Amino acid sequence: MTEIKIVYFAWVRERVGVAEEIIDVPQNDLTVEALAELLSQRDEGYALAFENPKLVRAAIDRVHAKPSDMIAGAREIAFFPPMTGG
Amino acid sequence: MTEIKIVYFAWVRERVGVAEEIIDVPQNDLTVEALAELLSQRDEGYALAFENPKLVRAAIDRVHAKPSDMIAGAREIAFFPPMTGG
Amino acid sequence: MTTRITVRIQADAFDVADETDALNSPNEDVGAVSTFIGYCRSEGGRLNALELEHYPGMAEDEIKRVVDEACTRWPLSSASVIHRYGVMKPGDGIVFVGTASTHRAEAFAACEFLMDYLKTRAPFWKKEYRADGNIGDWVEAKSDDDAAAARWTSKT
Amino acid sequence: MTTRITVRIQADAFDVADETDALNSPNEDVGAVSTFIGYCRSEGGRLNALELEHYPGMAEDEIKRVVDEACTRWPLSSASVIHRYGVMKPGDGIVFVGTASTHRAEAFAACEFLMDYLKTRAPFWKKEYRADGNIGDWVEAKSDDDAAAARWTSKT
Repeated sequence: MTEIKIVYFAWVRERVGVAEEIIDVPQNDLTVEALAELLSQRDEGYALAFENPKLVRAAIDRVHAKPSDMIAGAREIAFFPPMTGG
Repeated sequence: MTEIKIVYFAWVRERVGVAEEIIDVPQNDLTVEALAELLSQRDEGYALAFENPKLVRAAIDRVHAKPSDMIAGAREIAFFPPMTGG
Repeated sequence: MTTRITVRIQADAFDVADETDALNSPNEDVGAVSTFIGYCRSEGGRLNALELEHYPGMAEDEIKRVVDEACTRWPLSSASVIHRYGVMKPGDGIVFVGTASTHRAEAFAACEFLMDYLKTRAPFWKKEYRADGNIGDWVEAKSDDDAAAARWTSKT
Repeated sequence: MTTRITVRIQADAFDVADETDALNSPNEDVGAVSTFIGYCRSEGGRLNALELEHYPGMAEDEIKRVVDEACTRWPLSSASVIHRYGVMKPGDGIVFVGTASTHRAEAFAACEFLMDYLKTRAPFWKKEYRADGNIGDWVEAKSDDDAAAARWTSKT
């Protein structure tokens, strides 16, 4: 098991119910996609947050990531909706 | 003969030697091009100002004009180089 | 060309005159400054405010990456991006982008590029506060914005 | 859409903050303001100053025609053009163009259109005052500028 920090923003944060948390993941060679799948099984809030994977973006250590990117070695994974700044 | 006001700008003005003048033109149905040709025969300064017709632009009553436009009825004709504002 | 880069993420309002002046001075060979300011809109009276949430650790880094990308594409003497977070009222400035170059085509292109990329890459999210007193929805990302950003990948 | 139009030809310097603020207020549905400022350049130290001559009777009318053309192409809530004449030192602002619209693409496009058209249609001419003390040549028009203006005739 590996400890990893997860942060959430906007409606992903609201649905999950926390802004950040440290969780244990079973292995370190997960993809972003697989991590999201794991999280979505935690409870209804998480399930709702990740129900449409196309609407959830991720960053690994504060750099945009693709669903297929590996989280190996990462310290902080972020999940959030498509950005609406500017 | 018809009286008409002619104004000059930038190096056209410097070559002609005056900023504006009122001249008599033999008829009122001249084109801009024909007026420039008439003016260029006045003296060496005018000849130099109009030596390259492609580099001299004109306006009729403060609206950009083409060489083939008629000056009939106009009160003010302007000659100037290509613009370099902005 | 060395570009003077300013990137700030802040809660406070920005001063358009100061930010614009900073783009020009002290270089006497800046011929062209292009700026863009994005404001909070009332959407025809529907909204009282927008709240901008951001990812503090990432927002500045990501915007710097976008500015660096602009600098590889155009010869800029200065480039500034200032992006606010927090609650904005209609009429408040949310984002300031400014570019300075010798000629205008480069300044315009870089400024528009920065805005297009900020819209799709900077980790900010807008929530609506409705005029009827309710907290409304999170603003949805527009496919227009993705299309605008995608224009730049086929160029240069 | 009614556009609030400001066109001024003046010897005095303009205030970027005032002009930019004027584009936004009092409309709470302005989401986007694009501005452009053209400055006098030293051309790498070669020039002490530029003198701008203009055609007083025509400059304002012609710029108004260009602004009207922009208003037929894009939904603008405000459009401003301020063009100075007289002697400018390197670093002095010569022209300010600003546009306001609901969305950014329209504001950017209209601002760039106005600059491209001003360059080729506004009756202004620049004369160089060289750093070596001599009065230099009149600045020659660039074919780039004609090409930039011509882009807009094949669009919309």
